[in-house]
Amino acid sequence: MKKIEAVIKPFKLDEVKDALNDIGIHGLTMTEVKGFGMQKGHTELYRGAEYVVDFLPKVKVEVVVPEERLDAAVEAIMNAARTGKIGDGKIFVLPVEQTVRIRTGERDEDAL
Amino acid sequence: MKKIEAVIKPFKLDEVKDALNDIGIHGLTMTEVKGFGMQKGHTELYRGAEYVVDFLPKVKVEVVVPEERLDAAVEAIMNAARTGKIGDGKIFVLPVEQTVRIRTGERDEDAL
Amino acid sequence: MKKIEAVIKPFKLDEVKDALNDIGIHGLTMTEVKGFGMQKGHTELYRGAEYVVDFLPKVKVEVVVPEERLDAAVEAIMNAARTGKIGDGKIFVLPVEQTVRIRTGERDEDAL
Amino acid sequence: MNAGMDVFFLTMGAAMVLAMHAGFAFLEAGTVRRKNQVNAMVRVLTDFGFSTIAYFFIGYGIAYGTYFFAPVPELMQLGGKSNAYELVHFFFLLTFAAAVPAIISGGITERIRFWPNVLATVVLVSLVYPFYEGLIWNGNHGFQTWLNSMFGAKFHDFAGSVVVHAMGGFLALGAVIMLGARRGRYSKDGRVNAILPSNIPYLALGSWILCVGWFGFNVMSAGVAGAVSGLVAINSLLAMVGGMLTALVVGKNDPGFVHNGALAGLVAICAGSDIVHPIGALAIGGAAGVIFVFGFEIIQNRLRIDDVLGVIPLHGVCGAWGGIAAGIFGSTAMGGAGGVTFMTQLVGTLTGVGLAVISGFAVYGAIRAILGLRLSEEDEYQGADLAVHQVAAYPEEDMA
Amino acid sequence: MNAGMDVFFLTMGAAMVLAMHAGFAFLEAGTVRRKNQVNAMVRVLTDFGFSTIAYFFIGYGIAYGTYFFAPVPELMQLGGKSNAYELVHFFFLLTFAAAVPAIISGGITERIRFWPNVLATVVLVSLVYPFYEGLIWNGNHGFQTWLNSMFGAKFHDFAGSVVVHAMGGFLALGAVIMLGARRGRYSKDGRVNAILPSNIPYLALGSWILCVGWFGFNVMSAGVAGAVSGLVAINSLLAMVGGMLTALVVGKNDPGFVHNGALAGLVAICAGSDIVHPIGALAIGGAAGVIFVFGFEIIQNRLRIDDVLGVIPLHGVCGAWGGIAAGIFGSTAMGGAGGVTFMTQLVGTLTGVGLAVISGFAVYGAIRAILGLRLSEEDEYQGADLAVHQVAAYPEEDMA
Amino acid sequence: MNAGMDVFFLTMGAAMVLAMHAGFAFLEAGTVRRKNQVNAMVRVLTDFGFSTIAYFFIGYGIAYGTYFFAPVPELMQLGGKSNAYELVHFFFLLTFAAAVPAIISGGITERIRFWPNVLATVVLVSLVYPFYEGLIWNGNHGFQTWLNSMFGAKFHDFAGSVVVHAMGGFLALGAVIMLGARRGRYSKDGRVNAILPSNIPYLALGSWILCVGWFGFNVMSAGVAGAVSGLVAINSLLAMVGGMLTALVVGKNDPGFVHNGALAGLVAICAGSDIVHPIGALAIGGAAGVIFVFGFEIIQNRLRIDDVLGVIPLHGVCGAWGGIAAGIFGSTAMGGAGGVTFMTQLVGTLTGVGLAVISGFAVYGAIRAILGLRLSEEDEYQGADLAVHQVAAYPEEDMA
Ligand SMILES: Nc1ncnc2c1ncn2[C@@H]1O[C@H](COP(=O)(O)OP(=O)(O)O)[C@@H](O)[C@H]1O
Ligand SMILES: Nc1ncnc2c1ncn2[C@@H]1O[C@H](COP(=O)(O)OP(=O)(O)O)[C@@H](O)[C@H]1O
Ligand SMILES: Nc1ncnc2c1ncn2[C@@H]1O[C@H](COP(=O)(O)OP(=O)(O)O)[C@@H](O)[C@H]1O
Repeated sequence: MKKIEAVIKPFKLDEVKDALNDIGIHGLTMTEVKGFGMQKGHTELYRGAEYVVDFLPKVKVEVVVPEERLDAAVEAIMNAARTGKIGDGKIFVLPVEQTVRIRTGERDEDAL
Repeated sequence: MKKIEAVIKPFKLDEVKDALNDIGIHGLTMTEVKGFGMQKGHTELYRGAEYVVDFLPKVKVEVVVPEERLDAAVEAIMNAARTGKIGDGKIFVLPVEQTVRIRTGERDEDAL
Repeated sequence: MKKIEAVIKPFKLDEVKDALNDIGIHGLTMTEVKGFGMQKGHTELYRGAEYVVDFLPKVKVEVVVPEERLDAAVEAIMNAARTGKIGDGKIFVLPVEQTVRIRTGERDEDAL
Repeated sequence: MNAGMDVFFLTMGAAMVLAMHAGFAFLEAGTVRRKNQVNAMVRVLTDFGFSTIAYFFIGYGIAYGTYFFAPVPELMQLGGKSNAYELVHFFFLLTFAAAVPAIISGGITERIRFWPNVLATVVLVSLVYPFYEGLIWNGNHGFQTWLNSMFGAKFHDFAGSVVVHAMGGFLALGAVIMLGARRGRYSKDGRVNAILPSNIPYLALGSWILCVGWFGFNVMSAGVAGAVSGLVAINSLLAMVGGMLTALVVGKNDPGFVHNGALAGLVAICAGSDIVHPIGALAIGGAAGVIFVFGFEIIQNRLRIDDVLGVIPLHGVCGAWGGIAAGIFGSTAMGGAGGVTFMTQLVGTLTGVGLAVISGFAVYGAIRAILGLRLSEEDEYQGADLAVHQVAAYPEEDMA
Repeated sequence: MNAGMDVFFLTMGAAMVLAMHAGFAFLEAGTVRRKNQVNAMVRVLTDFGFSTIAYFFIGYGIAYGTYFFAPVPELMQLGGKSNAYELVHFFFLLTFAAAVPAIISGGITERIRFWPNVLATVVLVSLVYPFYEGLIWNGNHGFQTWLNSMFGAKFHDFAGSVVVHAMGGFLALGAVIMLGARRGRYSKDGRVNAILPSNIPYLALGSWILCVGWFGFNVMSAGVAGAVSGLVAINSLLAMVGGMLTALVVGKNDPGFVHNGALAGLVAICAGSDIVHPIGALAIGGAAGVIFVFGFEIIQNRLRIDDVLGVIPLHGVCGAWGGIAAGIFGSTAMGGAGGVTFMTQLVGTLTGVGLAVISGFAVYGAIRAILGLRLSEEDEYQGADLAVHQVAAYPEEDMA
Repeated sequence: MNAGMDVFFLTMGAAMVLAMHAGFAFLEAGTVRRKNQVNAMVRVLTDFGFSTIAYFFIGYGIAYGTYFFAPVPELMQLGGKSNAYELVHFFFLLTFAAAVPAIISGGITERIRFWPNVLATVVLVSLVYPFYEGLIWNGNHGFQTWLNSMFGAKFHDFAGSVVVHAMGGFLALGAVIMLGARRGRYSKDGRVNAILPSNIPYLALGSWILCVGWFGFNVMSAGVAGAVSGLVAINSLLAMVGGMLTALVVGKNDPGFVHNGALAGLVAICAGSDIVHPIGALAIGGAAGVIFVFGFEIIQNRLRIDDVLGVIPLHGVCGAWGGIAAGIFGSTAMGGAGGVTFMTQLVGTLTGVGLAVISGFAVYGAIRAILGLRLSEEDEYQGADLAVHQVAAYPEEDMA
């Protein structure tokens, strides 16, 4: 099994979720994160003092998939999350050694 | 070393923490996340318009353990987090190659 | 490629970011998390009732780096995040099998 | 001594209606998304400021023929009243005039540009509103005399169901349509997408402030303490309660409907609060609560007009209902004080509504043509707080 | 002219006490968990609405024998007073009556069902409260005459330490016990678990609104402007300060205690604010602050009664203390105005407390038996906002 | 009857200024970081409490020679006025006196220790403030007589631009300097680091409450209803608007500047609100808005004085401007009522400013030497809420 971690633009979350659903992946976990990268932050101004906000709101989607669906899932996320503008984010794939469904104790692919 | 990532129901956090403490694991990191899966979200209604909240609040517990404590830790989390109802969550196990304790520079199992 | 996950004290974030920039690493993702470990939480008191806050605010920095920069990055984080007091946090290193830049579809080291 | 008491009386009224503007600010800030809270609050505050300038130098003169350019010793006796009564009278009526842009603000929020909106405020408060205000409350241009001769009574709008609220609410119609819906509100495939409020407690705070201040709005409309009437107070109370409770039931416990339902009742009772029976007031308010809930849903979902806070149903429709209802429940047959006729109330109300609708399209249409009304797509997306004010509502949070 | 001024006077008082209900709403919303904020606010608002209906049609008549069914021309002169004074008098007293469910609300919050609570509100405000109110403030049923003949003075409760606050606070006793503690509050192994407030600034806002409004509650209890007394104002001030400062010290800087301590002082001073010496008021308020802090801890932790906001110690115990204290500090020996006796104050207070305790158990017990009082376990767990209102306090947030 | 009306009049004024203290609390809580919100609110509330004690037992006597130790029957007639007018007069003036620590609070917040601050409050409100207050408003020590003989008029400060605001603002100068900047505010390398406000809506709420309450502050400064003047009301209005609008423009839409700009205008108009022409008031307020924005930036960034809310420019500098401006715009040449001279206003103002600056350094310097003023580095870092009150502003959140 593999874990896909995709850092995306927040307003793309729904499309990513739908794209994954379309290829039969119905479970995922998302976290509100802040990202720093090539995308420029913005400058705010408060009472005459400027300050730079360089961590931008992003959403991290984590989804664990069986090996054979990995490519489809990465593809789906990539297509759904892309706007073509800087800051679209990254997808990382990590190995997963075990999975357990807490409710039933099912393991590995059965647990997904 | 292995990293256990457990996505659980928020009100189970204390029990999971206690269960880990009981088997001698005294460090963990938790994140408020939102999960999407088989568990149904709920419908909210605002001024006559319905909208579906399908991302549900979950807590992600991350704990890195030496290989030999992995099974015990997974077991402990599973027992503490289980309610038997849908949405209890998942446990994922990932390989960890290095660990460092920032304060001392200790490495790997010494750092846990 | 490797993913470094560093759980650090929140007010050290800027220094860690700068230290990584200094060695040419310009992308990272951060998450507000809560940590439990050897560092003591504090006791709050509300209307005569005490309660223990034992999850402390931490920041998790995630940064994926090419293998050859791993040691430098770990070193940089360690130096920037260290105060020498308990609770400075941990660095974990995990293997990453693929990376994709969503905007361009570039893969692996090109995507970083 | 009498004059001192009257100045005291109207100062309290003016302070209470001034406070209502804080209510407008919080009602709006709570209903919009987080990224537009600052802008909502700054616009409501500064609209009040620009309204003051517009009404002081132009508007009040248009309505009442009085200006304030004489030196202080003369101002103290203006209109033959001592203690500078006339000056506080201006203050009191200004807080009404300034309610017009505050009402409209709730419809056009989350996408209006700042300075074009200021321009609209100035035009409305210096010209449009005072024209109708003078027609009704100062007998200008013989309109009231004509109504009286045609339909047997003058148009009765004690505290402004029509003069203030229907005017504001129906001006918002043109404004909202000229402006267009917020991006993402209505999909091309016909779906209506919920854009959710950020903060119900702020909304509730706004509503509470408005409710309390309304007793200044209505009761102090007597102008002088000697003319005050406990009937106005109890009628305002019962209409507020009527609107709140029907909105609770018809609106299925929705906090947005309940808190605005109370306001719907208050909007509707302004016109007849000095003449209807308390039980009539309960009925007027109760009907207003129902009108508001259904009106909101029709306008948003059926007519697809993106009136964010629902100011068209709330102030516009319920205000018009209040103007007409005074002609029904104010009659002696309904236990009221009489002195009104249904036809006058109908014609007077429709005149106000018509004027508001036309002026709304005209003013906002002209400004759109000349300056443009809307934030750019990008500014709307990132939020008016950052786009217009270069700062968010919770700045500390943004620093990682 | 006099009547106009009195109507003005009471309108301001009524508006200030109406505002206090917003204070109750925020005090409660800030003290409960986030998942129950909307419900707290909607309940406080609509309880006020249902109270209005109950008191208008039934309660006021029970207390004072006056009804409002005559046509407007008669209403304007009701009770022989002009300017419809009697109608605003109703409004003023309604805001007191409606405080009773608002007080109770803070005890039963986070788990009470919506409509059974409405029923309780209606019963209490139409029957229970007016019965005692009439006994004390209208001389009904000869109770005051009897007290006077037995103990040498009538029961003195100027602004309702007992009539309103002890009544509300001790009604809450039965309500809270009939309802039971929030799930998780008390563990089987004997531990008391802190359930923490969501928002101290809301709590503080609520407290501030209550403090300011209280000057209407107390000072305008004079009824007419000619009878107003600066002593009431200064005594309210000093008692508020006394309560706040002792709660600061005894409560170890706890913001919940400090902000409620000010209210404890105000609760306690209502009864004797027109007769005690300002330094007596400081002492009464100071004692109330201490009583509140210790009372809160005893009730919550020792007696294990899950009175969420602490309304039993705050309004109940401090209200009773205020009733009795008027008999001590009101005496001329203590520099007061006299005209009170300790025994009358004691007996009058205990009568009120007894009536409240019994009625609380009876009314909430009966409703529990017939309809049930509590939210289901699941609804309580997910929060009253979603369960009752289908929406959370910060809806925008819930959309991922 | 007259006396009753006057008591009513001042009660409303006192309640409105009491409410302003809630405004101070929210303005401060919104401007500080989240970790200091509770402390800000508790300090403002309890400073009011300690001020009450200090002014009741000592301060008022120093200013006016009146004490309140006689038994109630005498108190009811104190100063020969019925209805205990003198007691509510105390209440009204206390709310002014207590504004002094409330003003200072905004400068020293986020790092001041709790009890040393209480001590400063007590010293200032029992001695320093009443000394100057008595000099100006009670003619003590012949200062006014001397001014009159030297410069042809007494010092005119109708509602306290100098007596209250410049006093508070310039007392803060010494306090802030004695205390030192918040850690991290100014880097050694010369950079000024933004420490961002937590919550603009709270800040806006605070500002609104202050604006509304200010009409009590100014209008009720007439003391008795018969002396009230509509001119004061309209001037307060126009100065508020002037300050808000220039701050909008000069401050580039910044919500902090806009909301405080309104206050700057109100600070500046207090002194001359009863004598200047409304257009003069607009000019005075407009200038104050500009002064505030530039003053803020100079003090923070150039002088590197870490006056968190900007109370030195807001209350100090704008208050002094108001004192002087009354001597300019109050003249008959400018359409004003006359009776003032520029020199008197200048000298009177500078006397107040000088006294405040010296006293500020003296009082806070002495307390620093004896007790220490600052939280420990660790306490400041973790926040005053946890350090002083053992609880955070949103306790529910902290429980994971
Ligand atoms: N090396 C990295 N490790 C972890 N996260 C990264 C890394 N580089 C970028 N990110 C995340 O991806 C987001 C987008 O990256 P950015 O460089 O701004 O644009 P792009 O994705 O178009 O290359 C960042 O905000 C950050 O959250
Ligand atoms: N494939 C997945 N990858 C990552 N997280 C998942 C995945 N499937 C489920 N989850 C997480 O687990 C939670 C519970 O899953 P769900 O399917 O609702 O119930 P259950 O755990 O009982 O099978 C989800 O809310 C989500 O956070
Ligand atoms: N085994 C672990 N797995 C995951 N996170 C851990 C683990 N141990 C500690 N942490 C994280 O590191 C933080 C610091 O650990 P702590 O034991 O308090 O101090 P130190 O880092 O000085 O050893 C914790 O708050 C927690 O977030």
